[in-house]
Order: sequence, then structure tokens, then C-alpha cells
Amino acid sequence: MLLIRCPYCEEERPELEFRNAGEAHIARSANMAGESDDDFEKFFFIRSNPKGIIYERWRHMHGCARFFNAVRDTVTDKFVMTYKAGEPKPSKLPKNSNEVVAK
Amino acid sequence: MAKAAAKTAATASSSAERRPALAGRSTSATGVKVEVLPPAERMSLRAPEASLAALSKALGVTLPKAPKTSASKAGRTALWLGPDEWLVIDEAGKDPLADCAGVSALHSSVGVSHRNIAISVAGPAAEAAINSGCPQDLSLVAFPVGAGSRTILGKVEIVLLRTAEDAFRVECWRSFSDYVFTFLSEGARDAAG
Amino acid sequence: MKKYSVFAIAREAMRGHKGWEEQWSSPEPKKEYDVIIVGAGGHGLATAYYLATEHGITNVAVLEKGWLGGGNTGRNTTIIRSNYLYDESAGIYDHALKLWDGLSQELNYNVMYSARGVMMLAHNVHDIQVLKRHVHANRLNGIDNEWLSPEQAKEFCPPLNISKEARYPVVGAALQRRGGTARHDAVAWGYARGASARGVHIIQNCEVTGVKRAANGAVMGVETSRGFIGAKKVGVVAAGHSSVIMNMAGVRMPLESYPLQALVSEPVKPVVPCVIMSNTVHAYISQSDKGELVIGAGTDQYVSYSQTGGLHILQHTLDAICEMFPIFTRMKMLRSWGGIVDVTPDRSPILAKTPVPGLYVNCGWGTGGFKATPGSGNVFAHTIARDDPHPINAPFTIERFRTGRLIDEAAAAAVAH
Amino acid sequence: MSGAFRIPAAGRLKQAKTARFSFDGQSYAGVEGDTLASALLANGVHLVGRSFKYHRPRGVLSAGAEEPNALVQIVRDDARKTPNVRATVQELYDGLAANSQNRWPSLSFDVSAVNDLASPLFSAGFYYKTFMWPKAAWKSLYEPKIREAAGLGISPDRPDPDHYSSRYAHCDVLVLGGGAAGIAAALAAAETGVSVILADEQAKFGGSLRFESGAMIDGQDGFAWAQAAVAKLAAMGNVRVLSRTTAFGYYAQNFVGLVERVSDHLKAPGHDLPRERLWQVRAKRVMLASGAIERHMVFANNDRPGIMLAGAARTYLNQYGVAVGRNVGVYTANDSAYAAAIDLKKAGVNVAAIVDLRDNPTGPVIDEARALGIEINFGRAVIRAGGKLRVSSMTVQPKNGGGERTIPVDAILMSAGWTPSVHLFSQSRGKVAFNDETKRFVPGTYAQDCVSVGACNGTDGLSATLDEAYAAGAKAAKDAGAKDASTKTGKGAKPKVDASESWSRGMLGAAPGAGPDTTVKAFVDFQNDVTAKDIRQAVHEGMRSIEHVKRFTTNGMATDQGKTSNMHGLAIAAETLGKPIPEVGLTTFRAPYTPVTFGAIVSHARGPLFDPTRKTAIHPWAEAQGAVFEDVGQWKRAWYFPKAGEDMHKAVDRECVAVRNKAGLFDASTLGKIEVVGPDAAKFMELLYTNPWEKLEPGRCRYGIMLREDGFIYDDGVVGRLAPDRFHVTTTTGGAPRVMNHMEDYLQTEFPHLNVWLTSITEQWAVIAVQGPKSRDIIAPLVEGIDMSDEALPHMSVREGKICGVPTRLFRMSFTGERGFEVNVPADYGQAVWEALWAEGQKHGATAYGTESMHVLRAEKGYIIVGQDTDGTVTPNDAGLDWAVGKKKADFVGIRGLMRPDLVAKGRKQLVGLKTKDPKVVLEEGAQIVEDPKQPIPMKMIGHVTSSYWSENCGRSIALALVTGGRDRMGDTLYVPMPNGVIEVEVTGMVFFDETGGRLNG
Repeated sequence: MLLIRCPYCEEERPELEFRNAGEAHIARSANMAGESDDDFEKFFFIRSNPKGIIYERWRHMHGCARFFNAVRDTVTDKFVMTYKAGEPKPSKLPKNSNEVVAK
Repeated sequence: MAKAAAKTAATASSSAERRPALAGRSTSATGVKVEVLPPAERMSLRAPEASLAALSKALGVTLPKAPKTSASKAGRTALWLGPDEWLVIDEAGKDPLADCAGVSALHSSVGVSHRNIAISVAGPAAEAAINSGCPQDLSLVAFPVGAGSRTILGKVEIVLLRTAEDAFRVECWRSFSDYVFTFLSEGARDAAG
Repeated sequence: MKKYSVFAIAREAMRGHKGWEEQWSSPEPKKEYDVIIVGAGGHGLATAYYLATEHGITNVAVLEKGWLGGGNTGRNTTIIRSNYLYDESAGIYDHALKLWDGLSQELNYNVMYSARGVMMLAHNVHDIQVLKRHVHANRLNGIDNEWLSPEQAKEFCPPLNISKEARYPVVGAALQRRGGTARHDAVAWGYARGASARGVHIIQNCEVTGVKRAANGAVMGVETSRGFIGAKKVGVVAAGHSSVIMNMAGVRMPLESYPLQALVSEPVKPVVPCVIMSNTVHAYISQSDKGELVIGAGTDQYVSYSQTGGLHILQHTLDAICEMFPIFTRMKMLRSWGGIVDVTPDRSPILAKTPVPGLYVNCGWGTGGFKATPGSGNVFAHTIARDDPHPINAPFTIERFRTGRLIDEAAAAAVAH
Repeated sequence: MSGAFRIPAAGRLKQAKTARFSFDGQSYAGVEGDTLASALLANGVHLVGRSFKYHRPRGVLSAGAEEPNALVQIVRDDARKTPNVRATVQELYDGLAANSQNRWPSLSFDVSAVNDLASPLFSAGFYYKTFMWPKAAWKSLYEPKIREAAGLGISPDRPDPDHYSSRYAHCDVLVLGGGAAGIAAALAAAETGVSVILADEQAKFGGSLRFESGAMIDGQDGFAWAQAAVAKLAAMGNVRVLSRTTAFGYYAQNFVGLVERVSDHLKAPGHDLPRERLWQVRAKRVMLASGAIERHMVFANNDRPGIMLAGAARTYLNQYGVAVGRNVGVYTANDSAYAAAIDLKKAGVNVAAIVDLRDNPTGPVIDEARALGIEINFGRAVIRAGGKLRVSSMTVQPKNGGGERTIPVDAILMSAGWTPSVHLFSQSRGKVAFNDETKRFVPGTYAQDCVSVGACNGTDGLSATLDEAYAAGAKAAKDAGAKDASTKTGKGAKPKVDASESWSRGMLGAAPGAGPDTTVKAFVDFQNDVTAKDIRQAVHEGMRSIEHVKRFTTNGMATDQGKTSNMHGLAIAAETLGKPIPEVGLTTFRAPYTPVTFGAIVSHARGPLFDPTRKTAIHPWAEAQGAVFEDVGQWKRAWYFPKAGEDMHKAVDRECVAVRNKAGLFDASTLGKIEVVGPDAAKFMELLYTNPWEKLEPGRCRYGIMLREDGFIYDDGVVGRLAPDRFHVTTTTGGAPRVMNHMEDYLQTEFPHLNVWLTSITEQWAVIAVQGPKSRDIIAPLVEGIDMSDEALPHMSVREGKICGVPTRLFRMSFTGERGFEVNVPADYGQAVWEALWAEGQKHGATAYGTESMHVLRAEKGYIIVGQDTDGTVTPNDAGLDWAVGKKKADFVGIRGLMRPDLVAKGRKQLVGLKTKDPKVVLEEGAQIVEDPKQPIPMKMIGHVTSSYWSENCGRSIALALVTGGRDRMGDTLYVPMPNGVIEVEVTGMVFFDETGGRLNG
């Protein structure tokens, strides 16, 4: 069971309180109806599925109920950092993170 | 035909009987007592930062802004559940919903008095009893008196409030109350051992 | 290849079993092959085997970053069945099931395919609707699947708890008698031996690090931890790592990889005679020939390549097992482990050509790929050899996610109303 | 007397009470504090089990959790039979009853031992090479025989009356292992004031101090020091001490699973005591002090009962006062076995000879053994053991060959050296490193916040161990946040070692006499009957990875998980491959460290706590009325209300007719309910549902459809607008939680600019549907403050007011096609209001109806059930609900998905009605539909029946079905082939009753 730092609760809490919500930073188009089939496929189906650093969404379902983002290494399952929903994808990761940086 | 039914009936009886779930249930083990608490008024309050002053004033209790905390005054407790979410519990019979009705500042107040039921877990072994199914660190350092949080007990969600060093209030949804009470009873039996 | 038989064993017994030949050779990689298969799991080795036996293509290398059969092939709970709902799924899984029956003789390797029956339990009205839909569709597709009452289910599996007092009482079951289990290692080893004997190179400890493409986009070969190996056709059969390899070729996939755990108990005398599955209480159980209860758990909720998972996942699984079989609480978990399963949005595999000429992919089997091993390898070999899918795997394209023509077995199980 | 082999002056159980026990029906006496193994050995019983494959007789090998041989079935009563219990771990209690396993008819005469004679045939992996002819024989003959022979104990056959419990715990420092290292580490950490948990798998702390007679710490005997130190720790407020507690799994982020055996050692456990308790501990720092496990010597017939690990024999002597023989031989490749020989000799046991593989070792223990007059043979090997049910001799030969000499013995103590227990370290994803000098894998690179101390870290000698552990304990405390570890040491002091033992080295692999040129049975893995030659054979057959060797031979896969065998197996494989050991690599260590009962892992989640059973406020009334309930998700819903003599069909027919002719009451409380509040509420609804909402007037309702982004129907329900900024949304029963999550997801992450909030009110409101022509007459008398006229309260509207004096949200809506209402009242009033409505209803002939009638009534009207008539692949258009999709809307979730080529293509499956040609025939839900019933199998199926019922109101059967191009087939005849014949059906519209809808106002 992972231990996840909720950026709203400002502490680490057990995974049982959380629900993973898939890859982060996949924006829904403001003009959804105008998207091409290819774009829609990319938006809804295609995923990075990285071996290494992943940017992903979690919801503190049984805590503060907020969605937030996390950076995690999918090889070690270690969290690099978490940050609030709506905050931009970090351009730089903290030093303790693995050197496997996402493209 | 429509006319006949149009008028409000005069036969509307006096108030229907309230039958809370699990009313009166309790169990004791060495060092811990698990007991269903009487009904209370409850409100789920949602509001942005800017509305908090006005809402606090109306409620008579300052809405806490720090995670995992609560504030209490005159039988009314406001638990921080999320950055824009509070559970207001009034055990003094005053409806917080009515108090917020006149507040024009942006907010959402929804009555949930009947949605939840409360169970008291008290005694030196209370912490251990709850930790039978709650994965949070409930030591006094991590979860001091007044700390409140939504969390998990076994397979269901609860709201946990520490009311004293050796006492907790466990709130859960009505239909989960039997499960929660049974779980806490088992936890209490084991914590006593 | 020296034939295995009871006489061979007797002969070897006389000389201390020192005369057995290697089951597969371990050659150094050549500079170039006609076909490279990435991944020496069951599906990859079966592909190589059928390339050799059915298409006469033997200049094949199967590249494996670890040891052959060490991925999901050696980590799954070996359930075999073909009672899927949709024609497309039924087609490929039943193709596999027909190959399972006779595979030991085909490979001259006892894969211990055991048609002990797979029973799927219904616990409520909705389950009945869903399972009966399967039973009827299967019947018209020529696939055996029959409906049982709770009493019949118990007769078929005596330790099953069918008490009406259970939290989710058993209200019926669908039984596929041809379903069962097989010995997972033997499947990988049998195919490896068969392929190796026909000239296929199985190269272990050889990790693919890049896919090289020509100016026209076509595949030229792969970079590996043991140097560049050329091939005009590359088949990616890397299970949880498929999207990693496909990314090397510049193809982004509709895949996510999750940890999937399983466990076995200590061995006991025969007690569970068949395979039992319950979607509603989330449990899968059978008993191995060795006597261990073999239990499949659920996936963790997050993408991971760690081959480990949380204890709470095993707890939920064993909750369910002990609910169905209250006699098992005193049994002990002996070993637990994790695999990495690659899951598509519609829970059906991708077994197809790709936008890259010469690149083929066989992935997305999720939690249920083992049962498809012979069929999957068979039609994938066809797809590579002919550069054209076999009719059986033609629906399992990558493009279906763009067009919306999904094969959504998971959705068909729907959710409670 | 507690056994002829008990030495009165030895051991620590001198004052213990007698405990009677039985083994295979034979009664014996032991003492409290014994393990079953020590008690058996005290009685001279060495033969305790049979091996897995060859059914060879086996004795006790060890004195701990690594035991591969001494597995027994413990029988407390008919329901408490536990298979595969290690006799070396099971504590004795008065009345304990144990049976041997895997033998027939008896332990000393086992018919299956014929396997041993045929063992040349049963070589490694033989089953992959045979049993293939004839094909059918695998299933009918070979496999059943193999299964019968396999397995060890017997599964319980009754539900377990014992209970199990669990506890989550957090601490600063978790110390795993309570030997000298663990105790010292715990002392150092605890003295800083941080929270500490110290756990050990044994009943008594001390680890190897239990047998190391030479250890002196702080002026006292090592074992006594351990007891005193642990007592001191247990008395500290910041320390929890757990004995009989095994750390079995080390998971991510310092999360450790442990099992405490609470009552298996008790004669009569109290009813309140769990059998076992699962601890799930999250620690800031973990200290691994798990010690080392002794290896056996790999030589011919090394499995004969009476042959055991030297350390074990020493434990039996020094802890339990038991001599494992009267005339013992010793076979060793390191110093530690000398200590065992010395202790036994001093206790009066004859030591026939020590056989030491080493050429000319020197050291104090060797000198002492010699001084005691023990015969020592250097540079020699035991090449075989004699005896069958008990060892009777050992045959010794110079290790490079030469004359043999057979020495009579009744026990052989062996030691090939000690393997550090890196299991938990490895589970933590740490990488082990091979020390070439000591031939050990020790912790190399750490992956988590943990540290290894003592023997599991390859640290030799008590003094070095205590130094290392004490310092590491203090550091761990500091790292975990102790204020300042150095200032606190005043409280305690580092334990001082006054005398200690020290040994290391040893050998790996087959001993001389069991080498590649031999065909002897020299066991590597006892339980699975894996010999050195099996491992060599695997390598010869091309198994070059140690994982292949393991799987092919099953080495290390028995219930002991290779604790004594893995290193030997690896060494033999490496030797055969001609590669250094680290290049061949170690197999993965997987949880659990030792087997864990399912019960402990499940703990509370059994019976009523397996899964919550959700009941509505009205449930008690329905139960009292004799309702039959169905499971819908976690809810129990009233399915139908049979009257005396009615079966389900009769009850449903009656209920359905009553609703259409009079009225019916239905408990709809389980439907999900969400209150959507805020100035942007309507905007939000526009985005989440396909329908338009902005123009819906307060007080009115609308049927809403929710899609996933891919365009398929996700949920549906009636939504009432209570105020411009307030909606009361209903969802399906099963969909409630995921719909809420779906809405929160979009609100928080895609549309955070909207000022709107969502609150689940499913359980706030009990919902009583009152449906039928008399519905208004029933409700009206009880209502205050709501005008119930059709003008004021038309179909699809909602009002707030009072009923029976309590607040209500009164919906005028219908899921039956009749005039209907849904009365929402606060849940605690639900039953009283229901009873009031029921009483009123009785005046009008109303009935209570359940979910089955609800399904029939809605099907008569062609109303769909999401999840039954749709299955996650159905669009609104497919379901005939295109009218509910706002055509002018610029955006809603699912808008783009709906446009995908396949979703707008012709020939999609569409929901239609079906009427059987024979109105009495009711189709089966899930039945498949074809155009041509005469086609051969596989048939082309064009759809399936989603809903099907007998409709008493229509006087015929009715059905809904998803059919390819269904709406273009109106009036067509299609076929439903069933096992017992083909059913002819006609494609129709979906409305079977009151097509004009007049009854909504009837």
C-alpha cells in the first residue's frame, strides 16, 4: 500500500484513501466537437504508459476528495512529488528524483 | 377531480416518528465502549475562501482552514474535510442550514442530518479499536484532540473526529452504520484483549 | 530433437539422466534474421514455433531481456477457457482452445492441459442476465458453455459455499467443461524446444533498446544490449512492455500497464476439482496438480512496472475466496507474486499490423492472455508471414479505437443497475 | 517424565508443567514451553513425516521456521484441522493432537514409498516428457493419480469457528527480529524516546542466544540478558514488543505485514481471543535483524530421520533440555557444529566422531572438542548415511577418495555454514551483493529506508553485532526524528559483551561423495525431493537461468521456500555451468517469508464484514411484510412481496395489476441522489448531461442522460430543478458512486471555473414511489403546503413542502407510465411516512411492489434500465433516446465520441420491442436473435434479448432487445434459437402499454 502526499491535506496518507485517475496533463479541448478522429483518439485512448517517470492524477477520494497530480517512478513506485490540480506540469523535478526524466 | 385534490389536506398529521438507524446500540469491552450517538443536525458546507468570514459569523463558529482540524463552540462543530468543504455538526438542536440561509456570500449548504449517523468510541483502547480498520496514524502526535478527517474503516468511508485523548466520534452514512458498528465492535473486542 | 517418451525416460534412468539433450540451444545472435520476435513469453515463442512449422520461416530470432517464459507466462494462474461473448473474442479464444487440446502431442511436451472445467458464478439477477447472454451466444457459436443451478454447481465443486446466508449467495453458474488449466512453464518450454529444434534462435538476456527504421519508415532491425540485429520484420510480443518497445518505433499505443498479483497456498490433497471464477466477488481459484490452491488477485490501480503490488489487493482477493470457500481460512498463503499486464481501453487484445511497415504487434491481453497462447501465436505467425492478418485476428486492430469499433467484453459485463 | 531423551540438568524448561499430547494417536508427555518437535524428540520420535515426491521417511531437520520435513496436521476439533504445521514452530499445549501427513496406511509403512524405488524414473521434470499417450489418459488416468499422490496435508472441510483480527500501526522504528542484534537496536532506538515496535517470530526472544551457551552480555548469560532487556523494553511507554510475530511481507514505502500467532499455543483460547492478528505497520525506519539460517550438508541419504542441523540439535539441548540422540555424529564444514558437539558431550551424550571437510582448521572450539576427547576427522566427508526410518550410521571417507569407514550413530548433526536471512531485505527491493570471500549474499544496495544489522547483514560475532546494531538503532531513531540521540544515552548504555562465539564460512553445494560423477540421492531441497543430480540434470537440459533450474526441479518451491536449499542449489547450478555464483544469480525472494493463513490476511472481512450490507430506512417494514430481497450492488432491495401461497410470478402479476388499477408503493431510496448547488449549476448540468438544462424552470424535472466521453450511455435519471441555482439529480442505484466521481472529476479538473458544488444526498432522503391512478388520493391527505392539482403540479415537476409533518421533496414523476409521485423525506422519517402512506393506501386498494414489478411496469412502457438494456456499448440513438440529446449544444461530455465513424455508421444495434408469436412464451434474457434459424453453427447473431417478462397487464409476454438495424425491421419476424426449439418473434416498438401516455394524468 503506497503512501501518498496529498497536496491539499499537506501530509502523507495511506493509499486506501486514494483513487488513481490516470495520466495527467491530457487537456480536454475547448472545442471538443471540432476535434478530428485522430485527436479524439489521442485524447481518450492513447496513453504514454512510461517505464520511468509518470505524471498522473489521483483523487483523495476518502480524504479531502480533491483531484491532484503526482510524479511517480513506475519502476520503483516511488513518488517524486505531488501538486495541486490545475498547476502546470513541473518543468524541473526535485533532485531526489530518478534521472529517467520524461520526454 | 383535480380540484378535489388541489387543496392541502387538513388531515396532515402531526410529525412522523423519527427512527434513526441503530438507535441505542452499544457494546463494551475492556477499555473501550462503542455507542451509537443520538441524532444531530448536520450540514455539508462548500464555500470559497472569500465567503468564510460571513459564514463563520452566521454559524457562530470559525470555520477552520487547516487540514485535519475542527472548531467547536456551543455544541456545534465544524470539521475541515477539504479545502472548500466542511461538515458542520450541531448537537444542540440548532439547524446550521437555517443559520446559513441568509448568507449571501457564495456557498453551497446542503442538509445531511439524516445521511450520517454517529458512533462514539471511547476509552483507553479506543485508538486501537479504530485502528483495527482505519489505516491512518491515530497517535496523539499525528491525530491530536480536535483532529478530524474523512478516512476509511475496513471497506467503507467514515469521518473521524477525536473529541478527547481517549475518545472519538465516528460518522458514516446511514446504510453503512451497521457495518461500521459491527466493525468497531470487533475492533473493540480485539483491542481489549 | 530427441523424442520424449516413457521409453526415453527409462533409457535415461539407466544412465543417470545424463544423456538428455538441451531442450533449447542458447546461440549467439546473428547479424540478421528474416523475422525478429521481441519477447520470449508463451505468445512470442508460439509465434516463432508456428512461423517455423506452418510458414516455413525458420530464420527467426526471439529476443528476451530476461529468461524465457519469465514474464506473465510464468506468473499467471493458467486459466483456459473460450466462453467469450463477442464473435471476435470467441473466435480467437476458441481457436486457441482447439490447439490446447492436442498441444502436448504436437509439441511432444506434456503441457498438462487439463480440461477440468471452468465455472463462472452468478450472485444476483444481473449476473444471471450477463452469464446467460454468454451461454446463449456461445451455444450459437459452437462453444460449450452450460447453465447450472446452485446445487449443480456445488455438485461440480463440492467445497463451494452455496448457502443462501452468504453475503452474495450463488444463484447459478456457467460452466465450460472444455475450460481448465495447463502447466505454464511447460507451455513456454515446449514451444521453445519445438522452435529451437527447427532452427529458431532464442536469445535470452538480450534487451531491445531501440527499433531502427529506414528512410521510408520501414523496420530495419532492433538495437539490443548485445548489439544491432537486423530484420525486415519485427513482431513485438512484449506484454507489459509492449508500449515501451512500440514507443521506440515511434508508435504510441492505447495501452496501460498495471501490476497483477497472484498467490498459491501450501499444497494439500485434492479439494478444488475445477476452476472457479466470480466477477461479482472478484475471485479466481483452482488447484494445481501439485496441490497448491492457485488464486488470481486483481490489478493495482496505478500504472507500474515494478512487478509488485499492495497487500490490500491480496486481502480483497482472499476475502472473496474465503467468502466462497469458508473452509479455507486455515489454509496458508505460500507464495505471492506480481506481473505486469498491458490493458487496452476495451480489454481486448491488439494483434495486428502497425502503421510502420514490417512492424507487427501482439499485446493488450490484460489479465487473460495465457489462455490464448497457442491461438495468438498461430494467427500472429500468419500475420507476420503473409503481412496480412488471419481472419481470426483481423478485428483486433489498433485503428478500432479511432473508429469506435471496439470489442468491449468488459462493457458487455456492464454494471449493476 | 517428559520423554526418555530429556536431560534433567539441561535446558530452560526444568520447572515446566507436563503437557500431554498425541502424535498419530500415540500418547506422549512433553512440557509446557516445548515445541511439538522438541517434545517428540524428547520421546525419541524422529520419524515425523514423508517427503512430497518419493515419500521418503523424514525427521526433524531444524528448530525453526525453515523446517522442510516436520510438517504435521494439528487437530483441535472437527472444524479446526490445520494442515502443514511445522512441528518446530508449533508450541506444545496440554491435549495437543497431531497427525503425520502424506502417508498411507501409516507413517512407518507408506505404500507410496514405492516411488522411492522407482525414483530413477521420476527424475527432474520427468512429467513433461511422458503421460502423453494415449491423449485422453492425461485427464482420466495420469492426472488424477498425480494429484492424489501430491499435496501434503488435508484441507479443512468445515467453516473455521476461529476469528482473526487486524491492526494498523505506525512507528518511528520497526525492528524485525529479536535476537541480540534486534534487541540492541531496539534498546538504542527506544532510549531516544521515539516509538519502536520490536517483533520476533519465536515465543521467546533471544534468537541464537537460545542456543549459544557461550554468550555472556552485561555479566549475565546471553539468553537471560535478552529476557531482561526485552522486559525493560516492554515496560517503556514508547515501545511495543510482539512475540510469536512474523514479519512476512515488506511492501512499498516501509509498509510491513506481520502476523501475530495469538492463541495457537493455548490449550483453551478464550472466545474473545483471535487465533491470529495481522499487523500492518508503517514505519519511518525499518531495522532488519533477521539473523541467519544454517545450511545442511549435501551428501547421500542426508535426509534420514535423526540427521539434523547442528544449531537445531544445540537448541533442543540448551533451550528444551532434549538430547537428539545418545550416540551422535557430526558432519561439518565450519566451526559452529563443534559448539553443538561440545554442548552435547558436556551434557553426557556420546559424540561418536566429528567429520570436518576442512583440512586443518584451528581454533578454540576445536581445541575444546579435542580436550573433551571427541574424535575429530579433518579432510574427510560423510559419503552416505545408513538406516531408513532412523539414521544408523555414517560412512566416512577421505574427501579425495580412499578407504571407507562406517561409524554407528543414532543422529548426525550437520552444518555447511550459515546463510544470512536477506528475505525481507530483498522483498524491500534491495539488491543483494555476493561476498566472494565468505560465499554469502549480503545486503548491497538499499531501496527503502531500512538497515540490516547482525547476522542477516553478514556481521559475525556477538561483539561486532551488538556494536553495529546499537549504533544503527540510535541512527535510525535520529533519522526518524528523534530530538538528539546522543544526549539521551544516559538512560541506557550499549550492552557489553563478556563472552561470545564466532564463526563464519562453510561450504556451498554438494559435498564430496555427491559430486557430478555420482548418482546418489543427496538432497538439496528435502520437502520437494530435489537432489544435487536433479539440479545438474536441469542444467544439462539447457536450463541456464537459476529461475529455470528452480522451476524445472522445483528446488526451493516447497513450503519452506528454500530457506536451507537455495544457496546449495545455486552453487551446484553454478558449478555445472562453470560460472561464478553471482553470474548465475539468486532467485527472487517473494512474500510471504513464511506461509500466512488466509484467515489472518482476511482478518475481519468475513461474514457480515465481508462486504457492507446496505439497507434502506424502509427495509424493516418490507422485512416484516415478508418481502423477498435481491442484491443490487451492496444494497438489499425488496424484490417482491409474496402473499401466502404466492410464488414470485403470482406475486408480481398481482403487484403489476394493482399498480395500474389502483396504486402501488415502492421503495426507491437506493437511487443515487446528488444535490448540485451554485450559480453555475445549470451550466454544469449542460456539460455533464446530453440534455439542455438552462431553460428548465425551477419546479420542473427532466429525464437526463449522461455519457462517457466516448459517447456511450453511462447513467440516467430524473433531475429536478429546485431553484435557479439548485438541482436535485438522481442516478441509478449501482451508478451512484461512479457518477459522483465522474461529475467531481469534470468539475474539479476540466471546469474548475464554474461556481458549483456537488453533495451526495442519496442517504439523506428516503424515497417512496407512489404510482397508479389512486396515487394522488393517497398522498394528498398527508401533504401540507403543496398544491397537488395537475395545473400546479403537472407531470415532471417537483415541490418542497411537508408530508406527515416532516419536510419533503415531492416529485411528480413516473417510472410506470401511471400517474405517479416520488416522495422524498429525511431518511429517519422514511419508515413512518411509508407506514402513513400505506395506511392511506389501504383505503384505495394499494399494494406494495418490489423491484421485479418495477422492472415489468417500466418495460411495459419501454423505459430502459441502464446496465440491463444498455451495456456500455450503446449510444442514446441506439437506445431510441436521441430526443434527449441537445442538438444545439456546443459541448457536453460525449459529444465528440458520438461522432466517431462507427458510432454513426448504419447497422448499429438498436433497442426495439419483441413480441413472441406465441404470446404465452416468455423469452430468456440474454437469448440471442438470428435472422435465419436454419443456418449451421456458428450462426450469425444479430442481437440479444435485454429485458423479458410476462406482462399480466398486456396479457402476454413482452421483451426488449438490441437488434442490428432494429428500427428498420419493424414488423419483421426474427428467431430466437433455444436448446429446445426456435422461438419466433416479431420486431415491434418499445411501448407495449398505453402508447399515447394518457395514463400519466389518469
